[in-house]
Amino acid sequence: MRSAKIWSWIAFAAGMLYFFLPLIGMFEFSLRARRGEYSFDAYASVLGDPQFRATFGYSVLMALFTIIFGILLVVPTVFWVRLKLPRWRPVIEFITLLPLVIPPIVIVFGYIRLYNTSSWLPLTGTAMGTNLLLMFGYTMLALPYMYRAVDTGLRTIDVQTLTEAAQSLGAGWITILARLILPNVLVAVLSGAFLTFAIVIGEFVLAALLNRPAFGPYMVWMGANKAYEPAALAVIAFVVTWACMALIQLVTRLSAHTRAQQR
Amino acid sequence: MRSAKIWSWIAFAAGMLYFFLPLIGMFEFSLRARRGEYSFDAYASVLGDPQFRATFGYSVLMALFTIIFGILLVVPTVFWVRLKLPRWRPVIEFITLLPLVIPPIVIVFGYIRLYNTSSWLPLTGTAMGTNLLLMFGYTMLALPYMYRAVDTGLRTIDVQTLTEAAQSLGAGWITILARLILPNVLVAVLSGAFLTFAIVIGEFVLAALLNRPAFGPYMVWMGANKAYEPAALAVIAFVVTWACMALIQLVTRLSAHTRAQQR
Amino acid sequence: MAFLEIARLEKSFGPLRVVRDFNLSVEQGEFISLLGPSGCGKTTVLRMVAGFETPDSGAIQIEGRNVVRQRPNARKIGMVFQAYALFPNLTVAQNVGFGLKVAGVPRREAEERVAEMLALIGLPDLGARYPFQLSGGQQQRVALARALAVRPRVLLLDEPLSALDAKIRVSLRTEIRTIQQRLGITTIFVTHDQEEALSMSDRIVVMNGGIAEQVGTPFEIYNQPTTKFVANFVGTISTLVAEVEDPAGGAVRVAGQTIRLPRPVEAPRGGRIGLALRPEALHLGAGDGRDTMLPATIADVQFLGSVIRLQLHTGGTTVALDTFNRPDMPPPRVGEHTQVSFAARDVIVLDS
Amino acid sequence: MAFLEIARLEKSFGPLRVVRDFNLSVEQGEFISLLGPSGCGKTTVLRMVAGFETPDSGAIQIEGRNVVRQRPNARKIGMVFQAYALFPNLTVAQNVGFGLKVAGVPRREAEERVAEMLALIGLPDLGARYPFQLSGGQQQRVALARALAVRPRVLLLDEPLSALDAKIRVSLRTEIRTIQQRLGITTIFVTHDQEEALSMSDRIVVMNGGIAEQVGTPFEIYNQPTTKFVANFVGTISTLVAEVEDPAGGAVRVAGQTIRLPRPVEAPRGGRIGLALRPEALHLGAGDGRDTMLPATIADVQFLGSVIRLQLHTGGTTVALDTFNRPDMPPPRVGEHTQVSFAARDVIVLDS
Repeated sequence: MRSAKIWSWIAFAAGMLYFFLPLIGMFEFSLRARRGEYSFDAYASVLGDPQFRATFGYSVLMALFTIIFGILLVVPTVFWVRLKLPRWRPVIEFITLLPLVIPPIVIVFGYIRLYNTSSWLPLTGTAMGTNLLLMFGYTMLALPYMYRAVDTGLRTIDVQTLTEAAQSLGAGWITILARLILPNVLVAVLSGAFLTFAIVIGEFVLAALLNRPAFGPYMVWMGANKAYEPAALAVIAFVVTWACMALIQLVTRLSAHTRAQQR
Repeated sequence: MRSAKIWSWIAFAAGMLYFFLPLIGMFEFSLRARRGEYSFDAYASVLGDPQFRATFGYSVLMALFTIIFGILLVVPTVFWVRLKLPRWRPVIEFITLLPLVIPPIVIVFGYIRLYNTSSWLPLTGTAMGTNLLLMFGYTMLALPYMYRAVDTGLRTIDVQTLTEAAQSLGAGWITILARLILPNVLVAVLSGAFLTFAIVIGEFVLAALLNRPAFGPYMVWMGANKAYEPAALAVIAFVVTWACMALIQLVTRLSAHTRAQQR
Repeated sequence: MAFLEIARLEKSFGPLRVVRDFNLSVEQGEFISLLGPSGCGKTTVLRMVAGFETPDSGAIQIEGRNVVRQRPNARKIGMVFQAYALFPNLTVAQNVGFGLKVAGVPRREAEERVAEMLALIGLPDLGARYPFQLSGGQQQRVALARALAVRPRVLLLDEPLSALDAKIRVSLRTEIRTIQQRLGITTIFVTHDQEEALSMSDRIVVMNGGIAEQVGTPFEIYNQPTTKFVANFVGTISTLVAEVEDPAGGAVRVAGQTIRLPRPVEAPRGGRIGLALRPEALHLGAGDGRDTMLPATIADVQFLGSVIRLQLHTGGTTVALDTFNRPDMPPPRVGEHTQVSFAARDVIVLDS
Repeated sequence: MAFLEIARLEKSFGPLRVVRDFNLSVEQGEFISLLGPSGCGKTTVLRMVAGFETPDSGAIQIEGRNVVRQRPNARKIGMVFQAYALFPNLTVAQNVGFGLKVAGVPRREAEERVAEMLALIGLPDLGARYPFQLSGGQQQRVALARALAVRPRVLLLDEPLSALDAKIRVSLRTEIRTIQQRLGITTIFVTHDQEEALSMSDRIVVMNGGIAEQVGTPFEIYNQPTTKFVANFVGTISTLVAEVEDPAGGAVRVAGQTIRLPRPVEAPRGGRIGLALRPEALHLGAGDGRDTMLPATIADVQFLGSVIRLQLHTGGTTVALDTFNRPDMPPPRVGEHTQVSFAARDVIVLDS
């Protein structure tokens, strides 16, 4: 056991280095905007850039819409599949995995092709329509994570028996969904939402090819044209996602009944 | 049950439309290179492009290296964590999720910053070094999928008891890993490898910013500069990934002992 | 008409006829067990009563009203599941009060009822706990309280003890039976464990292949099984092969001895029939009123605690014999020669 | 020196002392059960013998050699697990042959041994199946064959029957015991089920809180328990409270009657002691050599099959009484007044 512990620490340290060395290097670099001393000039420059605020705000908004749409799509589907169509689970799971194997580029080309200004549904003709298209694309990219998160969440409870128990106590579908299913997958939904958020914030290809003012293209543009600001930007993006993750951990800890599942 | 079946078909059809409409549209478009009739001219043009062959070959090679590196990294780690450090599982799982929340852009900036020509380890100075860096980056991007796949694979067997049973029968570590653990996670490893392959083939940001001749940047460049070829390219990429997936399904079906787990 | 009346119930899953022509009348306050091996259709009958399955044909009448078309949440039937099925996000008190809240019972009244129920199951202080903080036995008692809190007309128990440890299983079955009798609630209990069915029930329905093979009190089922399946599934039997000497007079011959059975035998003279004997009907050595005695050799000794089960070679076969442990007399040894006796009235004659 | 000798074994997990000063000598070919509630340390002892845990101190000697520092795969000890632990990617025959292959046994010899083992467990035709195609009982028999194929010096069984259904559990325990006796293999069996321990073992070690409370044959453990824990954990006891009349003469008074125990009592005159009685020691009405008779009321009747267990109110408490089922006499009813008798020699006197 002793040696196992030492090895685990070494492995842990190696993992940390693997992930954090680039971050630390970047953070150090981002502080060097002023010659000869460390300063937050790069951060001030980034945060002061109206383009930053515009693109970041746009991406956050898109992320929120994507999350809401994703939850509405995924939670009832997963519940219904588990309850009534358990045999279909492999098929549904396969479908939700497709976005991982269809490169985003393919999706975008398909969208542009289908919904261009000369098509039957000219979504790309208006900014609103393109936003909608972008949201569909994001939902698709996030689907595997959202589905898996909710599915894993529902796996920890015996959906069928709990539903039947509630029914025999007189509860209808709405009561069952609201008082039993949702509270039990809340943490899972949050973690799915968080992953969605991270994906949308960092996504480049969809936004760039649909030509929307999102944060991903802005980051790439900065990377190509500035010296210290990209590093500051990356650190900011990392801190934001990290904060989200901590928030989820907190929520998980606070909900007493999930503690059993964590052991 | 009747109505449930009908609904499931409708849901299935909607899912199919959601995913396949863009593909079909694109496929139709890719055939229109010759005016007035359908032809495979665009495909011929793409497949005949030496740049296509060079970038695709490069990306396939990178994918293979990434897969091998990933398997060597992940399988023993997961086995050891399950066997000796079950308490560390949440931590390790958390670490493997990090790549999902650190945008690839951040990783690239970090790498460029750390390993540039004036640093202590000037990897970006040579093509080989940059390739190595790119592979590390790909491994990182693929880590969540690879880890989850292998972890899920090992979850279907009782690692500790099986290991102890084998030990009591006189087996050492190498026998246990080679004759028990690997055969039982083979399908999982393959599916992780496949996801890695799909990610590497479609990846844009890392390859573009490290300035390597990979397939993702080539696709984007084609998308920006040609009309019909990008569609053909997307269809080809899709077919390749799809073929991989079918292959995995086949392997899964063929291994008799995994049938039980599928039921 | 009985309180709960099931008539000509039929149910198939695909080509498989799971329940066939099932009929049962349950009186108010009765405790009925459905006993049978897995796949015999007992759980499907229960789920049709609960409303989770719809019968292909037949009627289920509660208090004279057919409930077959009623939705499960309108039937006022309490159910306890093998897997406890407590709501993990609710405390024990919230679990027990769930049905009351759904039914719109005023808060104060609901709280009183919850407290009453928790007292009934002997866990008055655990209301604030979450299910995962309870042992399996406690969880199943909470599930029982939850089902009873809404005062259902019928209580359905679906193998509620199968997931529990041996000791808790035994103590909880006494507890469930006591609560059922105190409340006088009509109960249907599904189990594959014959000891549970025998010890808890007013009547037992032994099911096999979707059919009710025999309905009767535990005493009847055990001592007068009407089919070979029932005799074998409930309790242990040993079968001696006998040659019929006088069918009308009930005289048969085993190992050179003539036994006069208390009733005629339905087989021709010279035919062979099986004489089934329960292990407690056999006695080591001579016994009061045990008129038949056969030489035997001890083949196996199993010390089970209060009972010692012996396997003996006799009359060309192996029979099981139960005898009580006696602290002053160690059990016999394997290979010893002895004699077994039994009374003709204890013989169960099984039709081929 | 015994074949397997465990001496002064100690093991702690963090602050928890799981096994304390554990000593045991096992003769070659003996079947020893470690019996106790969960957390009593029985599994830890087994795992230390197997080599999966390292003792903090103490020795484990097999054939005179201390194996504590030996790695598990060098100990030549067979083990069967509760969870079967068959290798899912190998066929039954490959599973059974695994240890032989690892040991480098020539192929032909290994195949013969595998066939022999499959015949031994009664599954000669299932060699080509995969584990998932077998029932739980079959899987556990294959696990047994796999452990025995390498001809281990000691066989360890870690609750091998807990995951199985009641009927299969009973039949498999006979089968395991038969195979063990045929091969004459030294066996340690861990269980929390007293019936399993009583019916299978040559000797039982009753464990509690990491300590071996009593070691003895099933008959000794059941009839002469030395501690209150053993008396309660193994079998059922009822306790009558008695007042001591004559400590030296063993005379005590229960419900107005004087009982003369066969040995002196270690309590002052006028003090109170508990008289423990097994349910089979009590008899309804008068009985041969049962010198004490008390009036009683029937409180509960449990028909268990061959045995009917009654709970009776008598002497200010409730006692359990076992009687055999008799087809010609239905069990008594709750509320009936009757008498119970018992013999003074059957009383177990428990020190406080």
